[in-house]
Amino acid sequence: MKTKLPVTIAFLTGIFMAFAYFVERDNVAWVRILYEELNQNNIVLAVFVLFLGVGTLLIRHAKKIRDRNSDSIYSWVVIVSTLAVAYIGLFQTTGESIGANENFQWIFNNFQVPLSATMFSLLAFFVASAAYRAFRARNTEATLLLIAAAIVMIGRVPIGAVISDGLNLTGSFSLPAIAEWILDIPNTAAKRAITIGIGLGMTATAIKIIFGIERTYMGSGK
Amino acid sequence: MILNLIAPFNTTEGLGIWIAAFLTLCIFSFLYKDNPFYKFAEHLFVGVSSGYYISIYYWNTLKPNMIDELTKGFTALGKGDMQKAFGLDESGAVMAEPHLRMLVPLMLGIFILLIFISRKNAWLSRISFAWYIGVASGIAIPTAMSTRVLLQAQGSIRDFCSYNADCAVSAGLEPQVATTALWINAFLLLIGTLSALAYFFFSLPSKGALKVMNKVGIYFLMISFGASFGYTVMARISLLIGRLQFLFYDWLGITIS
Amino acid sequence: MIFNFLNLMFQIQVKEGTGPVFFVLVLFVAALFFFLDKARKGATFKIRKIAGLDAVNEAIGRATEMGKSILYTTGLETASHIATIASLTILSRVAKRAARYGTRLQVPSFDPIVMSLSQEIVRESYLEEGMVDSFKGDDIFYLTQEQFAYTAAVEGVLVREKPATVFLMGYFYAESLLLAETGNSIGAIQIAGTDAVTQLPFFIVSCDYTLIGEELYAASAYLSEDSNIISSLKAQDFGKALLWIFLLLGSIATFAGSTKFLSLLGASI
Amino acid sequence: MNIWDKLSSIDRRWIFLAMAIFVSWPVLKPLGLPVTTTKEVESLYSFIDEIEDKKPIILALDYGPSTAPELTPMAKAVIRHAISKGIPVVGVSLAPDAPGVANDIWKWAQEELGAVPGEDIAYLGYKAGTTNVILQMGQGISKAFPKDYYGNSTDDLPIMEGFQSLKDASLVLGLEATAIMDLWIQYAGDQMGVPVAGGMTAVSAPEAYVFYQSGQIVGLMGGMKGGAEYELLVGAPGNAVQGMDAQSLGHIVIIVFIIFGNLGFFLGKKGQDVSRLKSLRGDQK
Repeated sequence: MKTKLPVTIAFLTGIFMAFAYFVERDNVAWVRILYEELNQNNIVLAVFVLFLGVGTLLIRHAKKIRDRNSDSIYSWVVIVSTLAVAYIGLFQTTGESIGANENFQWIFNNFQVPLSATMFSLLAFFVASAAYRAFRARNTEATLLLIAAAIVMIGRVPIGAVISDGLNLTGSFSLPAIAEWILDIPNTAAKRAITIGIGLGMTATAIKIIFGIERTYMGSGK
Repeated sequence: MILNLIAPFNTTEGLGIWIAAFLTLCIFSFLYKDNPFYKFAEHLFVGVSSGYYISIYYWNTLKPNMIDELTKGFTALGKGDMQKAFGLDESGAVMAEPHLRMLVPLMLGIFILLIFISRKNAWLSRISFAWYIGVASGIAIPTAMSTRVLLQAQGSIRDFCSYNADCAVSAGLEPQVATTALWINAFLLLIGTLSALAYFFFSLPSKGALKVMNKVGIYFLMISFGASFGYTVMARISLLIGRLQFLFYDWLGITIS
Repeated sequence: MIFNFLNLMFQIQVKEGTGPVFFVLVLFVAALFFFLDKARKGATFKIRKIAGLDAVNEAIGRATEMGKSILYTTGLETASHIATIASLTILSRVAKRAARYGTRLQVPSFDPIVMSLSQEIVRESYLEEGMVDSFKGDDIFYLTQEQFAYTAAVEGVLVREKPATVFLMGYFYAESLLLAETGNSIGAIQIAGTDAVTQLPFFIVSCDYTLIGEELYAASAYLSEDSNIISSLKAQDFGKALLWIFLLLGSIATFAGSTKFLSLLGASI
Repeated sequence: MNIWDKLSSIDRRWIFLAMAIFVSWPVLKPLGLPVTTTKEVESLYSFIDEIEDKKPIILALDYGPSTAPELTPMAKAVIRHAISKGIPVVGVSLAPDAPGVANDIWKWAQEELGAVPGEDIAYLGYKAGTTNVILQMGQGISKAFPKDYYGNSTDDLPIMEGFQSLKDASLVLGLEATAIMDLWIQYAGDQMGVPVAGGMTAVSAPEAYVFYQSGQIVGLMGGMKGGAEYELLVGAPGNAVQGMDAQSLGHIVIIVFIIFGNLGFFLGKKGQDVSRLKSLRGDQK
């Protein structure tokens, strides 16, 4: 029962949604209604998954505080900031939507934006050190990757045109043009093969989930 | 370049900018080495984003789609109008607003949260995951096959059609004059796609012709990864520029002449 | 012909233009079940050796020799993502070896469902190695669902715990380089595997070995010797071979002027 | 350790310092290097320019603060172009951390362009469940977004008159940092036949060329440069154009360090980089 029922549910919902793709839904009422209803439910289920996540997070940090773990001061930071922002977001929002909640917008602009944007911009420094450290032309493959990266990096920025004139590479041999060619031809060819491969992979996995062959998502591991 | 520290502490806007600048410098301090300021910002980030998502998910999805619908359903039930309670109109046809039909996702949602409460019947959450992933897989099958496989294959064949006058006309493409450059490109595109596709072929050992194609395939793959790397370097630097524009213009109030 | 049958049978109006997708899907499902049936009847299929997999075993051995831990992340996607499923399969193999050698295995998770899945999978691996009492549930933990908060937290673990071996298997976004670079700065052996095309260059540049796109799926099939995973790999290979031939012939025929292949693929001719 | 070995093992913090100096310098004192436009951005510009029937453009702001420097200039430039042509813009978001960023852009549009909320522009906020939301928008926009981000009901907004479903939009422009772009192409483009265009971070742009080349998207802006090009086409250079000088210098710094690294590798003691794992030594890595 514990595995039979979920597998049947995955089968029924999966087959119907795949079948609904082939149907002109506007003309067939029962398909359209059921299709919209299942869509609607998935949107709401995503919210419960989030609540599960935040719940486990808070429990884990509460455990750290209880065990007097050395970094428990930081666990306080997590718990207090989660509850504070959730309180402002959930309880200080009057009326129908969070858009009008000035405090929430202030928290977003002055905490969420700097923290996540700065984390991201660290990458500019890491890219530089990764490029320096790892970009060694050890073999033909690495050399190709290196040359293509350098041309695209130079070709796609204004200074590329300035350098090309300097080396009087003009017309379709200027750096911007070569960069464009690399993006249009070899990049497209390789990415098309990868996209096709992944498309087949995604389809196979989805089919196996629906027919109950692939059950990892249910935690049976087999 | 005029330097004036614009942000006084008393205005909420000014205080906000000082906090944002402080947090920005806390994260940048990781470049020197891991330190308490970075650890503080790291954990603050985990907390603030959790609180942020709970609020956004609640107001934008949970409340309008479930809570409002259920309250409308129960009020209708209170008035004894069974049909309206379950989102059916007078003739019994199913209406768009689900009302009490939202009890189904509510039940599935509670099953998910059971994982907290009791280890024993946590298995019920499998039903919700099965439903959620069943719907997602059902939608994915036909569209993944059509958009990622068929339309891509169509894209690579269509180039050859546009070089051939009558094929282009019947396929509704504007015929292109086949210059040698176009020929080389079309040929390279085909060779690149076929050899890269062969690289992901696992059933045969890579010997003989397949070995050659694997080699050519990995060359095309590496050039395309190089292009992506180059493009990504551009992206990272523009984000750093975004932060520096904030620090110099908004915080330090520098205006460039 | 089959469509008017469908129309008749169910009075369903088939959406025009979906013919080719329907035909290809039926073929693909048939291939999948054909290989599955043969695999279940004990037929063994050849999968070409994947260079990175010996590196996986050697990397685990290195962590054991140095008496340090292993950090395994299943990426930033949910359990319905193919890369996450493949990663969980590889996790179960890594967990078995970690259990056998008594090496600590830490799994910071991005998604709560994947976290509970990972806990079950690792517990089962410890069970199979008869080491279930040394299984520590707390080593498999959920962090946050925010991309950069997760990255910052994992970097904190890397810098503080200093694992000898790091596995980055699954779907990744821009944080891939942050993780790989931090792993590098602590001198860890890093093996990555992802079908996130945009992140492959970073893993290739900063990790010891990278499973490119579908090699991740093939690795999970190769490692798990699980008939249903191997059969789906064969079905995908079958699809690829068919498409390969179709692309070659199609290009030549279209070059010669026929529009047959384009219309077969559903282009409105 | 000779000069070449030193060259190939510089402490990464020197590299960080060099990056900080060379990227901050043009932000403080711009160099004014020329920006050239590319065909994929021009085709998007001409597509919007030739929209006759003035049906609204769906602007999908599916990105958060961490990619705002690349994508916000694109959003502002396209809104400026649409408002100048009298084409209304309806904003939606499928990424949870988008509403805050979108809210600032909408405030900017009202202050800078005098756009009237509810008539010229509207923002419907964020909803979880990417694919399901797009499909629901196909059935009815107010079905997916019963209320706009500021609490008024979607159907009452004047901008929504005669604009029931996603299928009626004259264009769906997805400003994306993740794979949500594929979903707009799969469902809005292929399934509903609405013209789709993309504004991508420079990271995801190369992958989207596949869809531009096969004609599934009508235009593509890639990274801050894409935003700078559209700012120039609209005749309103802003943050993106300003950032391009710093972009150029940043790239130069990286290329110089790649050259250092390779000089050190080839001229210093060889084989220093052979993989630490025996099993990989034979393999071409």
